[in-house]
Amino acid sequence: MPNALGLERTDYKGSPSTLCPGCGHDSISNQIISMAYDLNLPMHRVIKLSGIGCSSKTPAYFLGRSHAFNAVHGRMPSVATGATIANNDLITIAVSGDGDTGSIGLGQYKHLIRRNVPMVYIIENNGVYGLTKGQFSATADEGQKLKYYGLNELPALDLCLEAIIGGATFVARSFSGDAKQVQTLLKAAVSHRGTAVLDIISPCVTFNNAPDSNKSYPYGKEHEIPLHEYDFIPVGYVQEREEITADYEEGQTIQVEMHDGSIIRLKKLDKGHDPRNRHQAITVLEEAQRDQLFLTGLLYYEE
Amino acid sequence: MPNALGLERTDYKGSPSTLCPGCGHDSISNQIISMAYDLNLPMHRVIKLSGIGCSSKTPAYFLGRSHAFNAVHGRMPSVATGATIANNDLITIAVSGDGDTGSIGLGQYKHLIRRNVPMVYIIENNGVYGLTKGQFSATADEGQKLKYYGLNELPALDLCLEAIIGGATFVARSFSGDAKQVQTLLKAAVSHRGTAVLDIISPCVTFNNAPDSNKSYPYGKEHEIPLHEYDFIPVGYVQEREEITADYEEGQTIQVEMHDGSIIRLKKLDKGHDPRNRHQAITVLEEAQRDQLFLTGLLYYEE
Amino acid sequence: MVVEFQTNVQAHQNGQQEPIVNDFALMVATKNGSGSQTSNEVLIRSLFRMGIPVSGKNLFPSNIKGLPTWYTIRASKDGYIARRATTEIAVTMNESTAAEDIQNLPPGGVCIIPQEWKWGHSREDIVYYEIPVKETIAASNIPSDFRDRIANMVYVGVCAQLFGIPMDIVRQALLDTFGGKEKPAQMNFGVVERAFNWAAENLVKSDPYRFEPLNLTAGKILITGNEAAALGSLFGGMTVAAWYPITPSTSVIDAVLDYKHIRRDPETGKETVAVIQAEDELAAAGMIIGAGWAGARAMTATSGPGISLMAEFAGLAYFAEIPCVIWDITRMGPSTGLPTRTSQGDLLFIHFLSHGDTKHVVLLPDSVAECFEFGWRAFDLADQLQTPIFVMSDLDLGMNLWMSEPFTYPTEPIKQGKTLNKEQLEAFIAEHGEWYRYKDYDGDGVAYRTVPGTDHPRAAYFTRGTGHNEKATYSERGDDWVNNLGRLRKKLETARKLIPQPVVDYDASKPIGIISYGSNDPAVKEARDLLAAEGIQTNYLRIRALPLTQDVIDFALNHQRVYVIENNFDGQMHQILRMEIPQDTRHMISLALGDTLPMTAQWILAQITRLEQQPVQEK
Amino acid sequence: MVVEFQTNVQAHQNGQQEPIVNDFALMVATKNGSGSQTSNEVLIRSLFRMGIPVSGKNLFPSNIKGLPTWYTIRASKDGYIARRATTEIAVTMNESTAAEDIQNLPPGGVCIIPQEWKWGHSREDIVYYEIPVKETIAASNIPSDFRDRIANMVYVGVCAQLFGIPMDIVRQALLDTFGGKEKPAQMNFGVVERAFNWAAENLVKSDPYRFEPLNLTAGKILITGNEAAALGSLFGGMTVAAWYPITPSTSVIDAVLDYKHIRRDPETGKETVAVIQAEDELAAAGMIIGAGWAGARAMTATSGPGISLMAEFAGLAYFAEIPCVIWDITRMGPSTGLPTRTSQGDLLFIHFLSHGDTKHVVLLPDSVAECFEFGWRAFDLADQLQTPIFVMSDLDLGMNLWMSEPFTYPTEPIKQGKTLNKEQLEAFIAEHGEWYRYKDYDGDGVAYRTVPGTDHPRAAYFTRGTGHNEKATYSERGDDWVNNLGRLRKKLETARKLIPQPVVDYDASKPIGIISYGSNDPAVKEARDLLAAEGIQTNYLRIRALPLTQDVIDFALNHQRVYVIENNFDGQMHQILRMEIPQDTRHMISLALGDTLPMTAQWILAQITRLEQQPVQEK
Ligand SMILES: Cc1ncc(C[n+]2csc(CCOP(=O)(O)OP(=O)(O)O)c2C)c(N)n1
Ligand SMILES: Cc1ncc(C[n+]2csc(CCOP(=O)(O)OP(=O)(O)O)c2C)c(N)n1
Ligand code: SF4
Ligand code: SF4
Ligand SMILES: [Mg+2]
Ligand SMILES: [Mg+2]
Repeated sequence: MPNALGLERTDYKGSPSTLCPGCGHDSISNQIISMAYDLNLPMHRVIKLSGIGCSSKTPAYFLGRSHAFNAVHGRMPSVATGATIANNDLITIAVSGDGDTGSIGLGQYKHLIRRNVPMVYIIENNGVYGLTKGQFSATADEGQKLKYYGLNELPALDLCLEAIIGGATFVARSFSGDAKQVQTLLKAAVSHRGTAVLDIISPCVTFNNAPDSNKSYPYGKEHEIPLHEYDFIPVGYVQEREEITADYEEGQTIQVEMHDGSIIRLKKLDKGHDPRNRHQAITVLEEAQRDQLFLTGLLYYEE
Repeated sequence: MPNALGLERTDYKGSPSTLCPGCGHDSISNQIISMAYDLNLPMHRVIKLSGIGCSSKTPAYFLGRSHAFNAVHGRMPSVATGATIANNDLITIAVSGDGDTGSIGLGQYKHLIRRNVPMVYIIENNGVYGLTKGQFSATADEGQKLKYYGLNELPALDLCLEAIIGGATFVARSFSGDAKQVQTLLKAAVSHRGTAVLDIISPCVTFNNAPDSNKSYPYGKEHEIPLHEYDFIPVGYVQEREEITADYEEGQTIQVEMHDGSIIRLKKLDKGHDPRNRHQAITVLEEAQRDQLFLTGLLYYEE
Repeated sequence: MVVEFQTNVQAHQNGQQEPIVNDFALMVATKNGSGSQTSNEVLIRSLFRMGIPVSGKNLFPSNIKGLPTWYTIRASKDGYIARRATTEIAVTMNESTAAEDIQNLPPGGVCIIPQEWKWGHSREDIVYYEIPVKETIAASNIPSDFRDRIANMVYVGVCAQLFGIPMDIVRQALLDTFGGKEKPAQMNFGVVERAFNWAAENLVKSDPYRFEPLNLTAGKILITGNEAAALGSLFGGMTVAAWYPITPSTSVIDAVLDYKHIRRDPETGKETVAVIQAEDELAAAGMIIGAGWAGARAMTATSGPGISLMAEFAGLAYFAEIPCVIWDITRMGPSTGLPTRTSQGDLLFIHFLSHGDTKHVVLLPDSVAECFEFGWRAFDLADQLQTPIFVMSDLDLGMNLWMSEPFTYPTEPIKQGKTLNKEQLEAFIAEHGEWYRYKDYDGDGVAYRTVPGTDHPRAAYFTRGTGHNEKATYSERGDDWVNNLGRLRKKLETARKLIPQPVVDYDASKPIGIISYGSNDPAVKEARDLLAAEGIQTNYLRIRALPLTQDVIDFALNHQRVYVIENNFDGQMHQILRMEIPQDTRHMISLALGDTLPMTAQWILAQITRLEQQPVQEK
Repeated sequence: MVVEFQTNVQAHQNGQQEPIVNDFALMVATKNGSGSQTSNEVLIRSLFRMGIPVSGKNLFPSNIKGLPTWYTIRASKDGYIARRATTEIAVTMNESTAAEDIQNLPPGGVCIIPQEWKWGHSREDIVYYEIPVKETIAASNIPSDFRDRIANMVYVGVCAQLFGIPMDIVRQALLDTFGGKEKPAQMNFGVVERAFNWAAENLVKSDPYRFEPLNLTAGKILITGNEAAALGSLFGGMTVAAWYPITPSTSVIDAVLDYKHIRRDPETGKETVAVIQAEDELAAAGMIIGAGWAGARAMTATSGPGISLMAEFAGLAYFAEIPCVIWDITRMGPSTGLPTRTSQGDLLFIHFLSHGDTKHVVLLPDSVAECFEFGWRAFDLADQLQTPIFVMSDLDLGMNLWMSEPFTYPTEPIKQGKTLNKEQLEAFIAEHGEWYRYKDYDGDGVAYRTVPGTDHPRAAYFTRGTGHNEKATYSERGDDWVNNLGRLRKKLETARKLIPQPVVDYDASKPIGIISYGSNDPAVKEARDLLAAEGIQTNYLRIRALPLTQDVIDFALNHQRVYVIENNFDGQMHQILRMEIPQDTRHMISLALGDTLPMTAQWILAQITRLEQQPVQEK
């Protein structure tokens, strides 16, 4: 069914994804497509910018009729700033990864937020460097283990907390598998006049593989044991995976099992949370950090 | 009187300062000298590192018998990290400025803190770029005006808050003119096993000159008026200034007049504040931000 | 040098005082932070108003207050404005350097020094004038706050008296300096006059140096290269400037801030120029690349360390073919080096900036006039070539005051290059049945681009720093890669035609050629006259841009001997010339100064006469 | 190529099947993420165990799963291990590239392809073998989870049968590949054997290609250049490695992590090597500079984009004279370029890395053996010269498996250079009455340093990137600056003596010289044999380091014609040679490939034969 601009949803697609089947990033691209279609975004006024990484490849996979700029690793915020200031008629969608934003890009991320340049800034957060085959990023959980790189002894950066402290005016968190919530937040973000940060937990089905993760799921472990002694992974082998989805209610806390059997816990904010209260936003994020769970929803905004 | 190592206080000096008379940075160098002398620090085990800036010049002005490294602008944290890890027998004193740490260096600052590499990290914070003649840095107060560069419309970064959120294990703030407090905090910092952040407000007597600052002090303004019409400053002229000092009690809030008549407000933490309570530290810093005053003292630490 | 001072020396030796008029240099030694720059500017502006060709060089420390500063003012009836190694007159206001300053005076020199120092007359062969700085200030009843900052006006008055600058001229110059503000001008003038009169009553003129009115500066302007660059950029239609402060480039952006109002929208009165202070140079580069990609004319100004930090982004802009302009106001490197000393040491690095096979266009202005011209021309070239354009000025050109003909404003309309708007795109597709972002339709290596916001369903394309084919889609195919790099090379050939061509003064009869570039020009010109006086006739080619053009290579080959004169340590242009000339270049000799100071005619003269005397061998 | 395939082609054309033994190449086309690398490694290791000289090239995409990947295995009884452009045998397991893969087969070639595709026999002049991949897997009863990842073992079995690899050898190779783990090896072997037997029963061998045991690999090892570099660094006493992940350098640090246990403290058993994953390349560079300054042997490994980001720090290390080692495993640039394609495109940029007058030492290993040797030697040079040492390897050398003689471990003790400990400093001061950090006591441009922690009241000095005098105190004096840069230049002359000297094969009677470096070596050697067969005799000089040494220049001048062979687009070494040679170099021709793939003998052969036929002109 064509939208107000007479465009079909398929018109908002990009070229076929080359990411791993089941990668959370692809789900996000799909939600961007739906958002743009629903909101009747004129594609010629949209610009897509990204850094380098699997996540940063995704602008090729949505809004094929919008200009795109796949810049350099970790420094996209400055490029997006320049483009947005050059022509304030444009709608800027910036896509990055946790390595791109939290490791190499942390400085530019913080300064972008400080300038509050109008754009939707999406972090496709999987806690690893996907494209370089699974090193820890700055958002990897403390104590997490990876097959190859072993134990992560550093605390995880919370990019939402970083944003709020840094003066952000729109900060939300979601999970790639939660289509409904990602949708809603994307729509809110596009209409925000300032930098809108969306930190979306987006599992890497290939490298977030920690069979002996200290957070791993009992059942998951057991049903692996029998084959354990046989277990082998050919060099560079990537297993076909199903996308991980999660549909849950406001206020609810759920456990989502990752492909390696480890789990993450998500809690959806409810009416009780006032997103205009900066202090409250900071407080709940801190608590969530302590309880090792991810709070999802609109954490903070300022008109 | 020689200390336990048989060294006089003068042995802990460096070469004469080339900073502007009255510059807050020089007061800090003096406190570092006293601290090292009091604690009988063996100078051959101390290394001094800095970036680029007036503040970053100061390692030349204290502990002349310690190896020093005046590195590049904003990237000293990585150099200090490498040196400290190379030889964990060393006592690392890192000196930086607000531009060096908060603008160009923000990324490295945050990652240094995340790694918690053992060192005393001093920020000599004057809210401007002194050495390049007075542009705003990322810690300049929102709404502040400077003679040449006009109005600052961006929010000030609070480098203490940034540190705590980023996982710092020792965070304190002081004022360069408060010899006693700077002393005490320096001594605590040196004995901390991890990154000890000291954000010291250190007025730039030359470029923090905002005669029509929106925070300026009534009296200050008035007594300037008569000469106003004559007022001229020859290119590059720098007036001789007295160092600004401040001696006040725990719990007390004072107003300190800057040379240009503008004022800043300092509040000294008292027993009521539990520095081991991360949440409380964040909360009080937020409130202080709202009330436009600087909280001084040991804000947070973690054994 | 010998050559040059004979006259004075003789004059002195045979005691007779035949006057030396409008052809000497005066040096003021102070501590920085004392505000002496204002007094020195008053002196320069006074001479300029007297119609005497003049130039000033400020030698200041990388520090805010208390370290030695020297300001040299050269008056030259012959219109030479290059730095001169030696100055006949020293105003020594800095006790810590006085000894050395006096030592450096030539025989017959003059030393103006504060009475209160009670400085001994260590030299027989110079003239001393002791002046009462403190007294004069104390005597002139001005508010205490202002005494210190006005002290330097004393030597202005004394110099005016001794060397003949009329008081009304100084008064005018003061007003120029204080932007017409009467009150401060008045206050300062009071001190100048008092000193002037004191000198008249108390000093016996016993030196030969004199200023006399000429009319050689009529219609000319005094301006710094950085201001000229800013003005040129604004006239070039710049709408975005992103920067990070760094000496000696900061004043480029300061000037943009000062002048950007000239670009206000006539209707709305709104600002059209955005100036963003970035968090560092990586960000500044990223911002202008983003802006250039979005269709704006964007510029940044920086210096060596900033260029190093921009390396990765420079490669992106080169490979993704994004127009933008990067000014490098060079200072002395490597590393932080000497932030307040001049050099041309970034040339080689800029030309090949970034990893992989890259080669950039670099413009090399020689004067404030060319700083202005290249200011706007750089944007045209950036758009025409769809690539970052580097402009390499330096501290000497950028921060010192230079005399110049008024600037000629761009007459041609802005050259947008091959940027297709909606209609043009429509027409293009109609004609070619297609539009591929990176296809070389015209055989000049330059493809057609669109900018975001173009309301056409086929206007969009994907910009990337990764390998791509003509359609701008990602490709790992070797043939696509080679095809693309081949086109970029072709584009560089196109650049050779579009960039400013060398300025050549050639006469087949002369066996010796000089090649130079940038701010060395005044010194080279003066040196050529001095050489001619020595009977050494020279041709001269001034390179105005990289990549090198055939003319340069021909010039280098068409001489028995060629001297490549530049102000860096490694002779970087000489190396680039070697790279591009396969023939024997043993006759092409590198004269690389790189001693932290601006080039002088005396140095060139000394080098070339030496080498022309002895049989030439490889330097 | 013509040359090389005549035999096969003839063989095919006159229908007679004279066997081709141990002298052909096999290519496996799959999608990445399918795990085929393991199967290919099994094939390579099998041939290696058969004693057949073998080399493998992995052509993989910058992607994790689903894009085309090609793996070529070349067997050469003559011991040639360079890449070969054409492969006689194609195992086409990727339907999306099958058509092109088959197209690229030479006449007489072989195509092994899955039955289930029902692929038509588009070509008459090649042999098709259709194999039942799915069936074979289905038949072998293994847990469903494992079927997919084991599928590639089918073509291993078929190839073993067709080309004659004994099963027990494959079994061994499987164990090698799985690090001795019986169970997985067993499971995989089941599939291989089944495919092997199926082929015996169902395929009629109708191609001439055969592997036969030789004993040319006895005592040799198979290893990647990046592993060799890591091992070399550990043997060189590296204690700090700081890095940021980037293809193709990541596996250098991966190998450091794998092997660093060999450096455990014998007593305490504690790790002595710290590996820090930095937040980016700027930080990685800063960390090794800090570590080097503090007395550690510190290294980082990166690729093009990382080198660009390290530019400012490289200048600091150069100017402050701090030892450290930077490996650049080059990939195809400019910009992000092609992260998984090889090139030698960073050479020029590294040599002059950072603004100002800088020139760096660059080592150029040609083999895994030299990766190991330069791994430790780089640290000696860094300490001896007190400067950053760059080592430029590339993706081909770094990430592919290479056959090599076992490494010869450093016999000489570590060279600390002029680093004074407490006692030595005492003695030094006793002898000279002073110690100045940057004074050239020995006339070789290298001064004496101390490291933090030296318990001596006079050991400390101030390290800075700003101008300094011999005493390491800040100085803005021109003479101090010139003096310091003069010493650094002298140091570069000292470097010319200490760095690895070129490897030369020279015979005055031969008029043609070849100059090359790095991973081109195998292709050059093979090409020289092919050229000789064509009657073109060549000399060969392999540059092993920059700055260039006199031998190189002499070699370049002592030939009628010199070909400079390298794998970048602009002929960067050719440009550097031009810079350093003032004489006529029109006889020195640049052969720059830069087509994203490793150098081949065929390309060199084609270029040189072509150019030797036609009258030579400037390329
Ligand atoms: C300057 C630079 N350094 C390193 C790299 C290599 N690199 C490419 S992507 C990447 C990390 C990507 O991680 P993230 O941003 O989390 O994206 P993901 O792949 O996980 O979605 C790295 C280190 C690069 N491209 N450029
Ligand atoms: C890469 C680089 N960019 C810019 C500069 C110029 N620069 C020197 S110091 C400085 C700012 C210093 O400010 P701050 O750190 O606050 O120190 P302060 O002088 O105020 O004490 C700048 C921008 C530089 N040295 N290096
Ligand atoms: S590697 Fe991970 S992040 Fe990258 S595409 Fe695959 S699943 Fe996604
Ligand atoms: S400029 Fe400011 S910061 Fe620098 S020395 Fe002077 S007072 Fe201190
Ligand atoms: Mg990631
Ligand atoms: Mg500051």
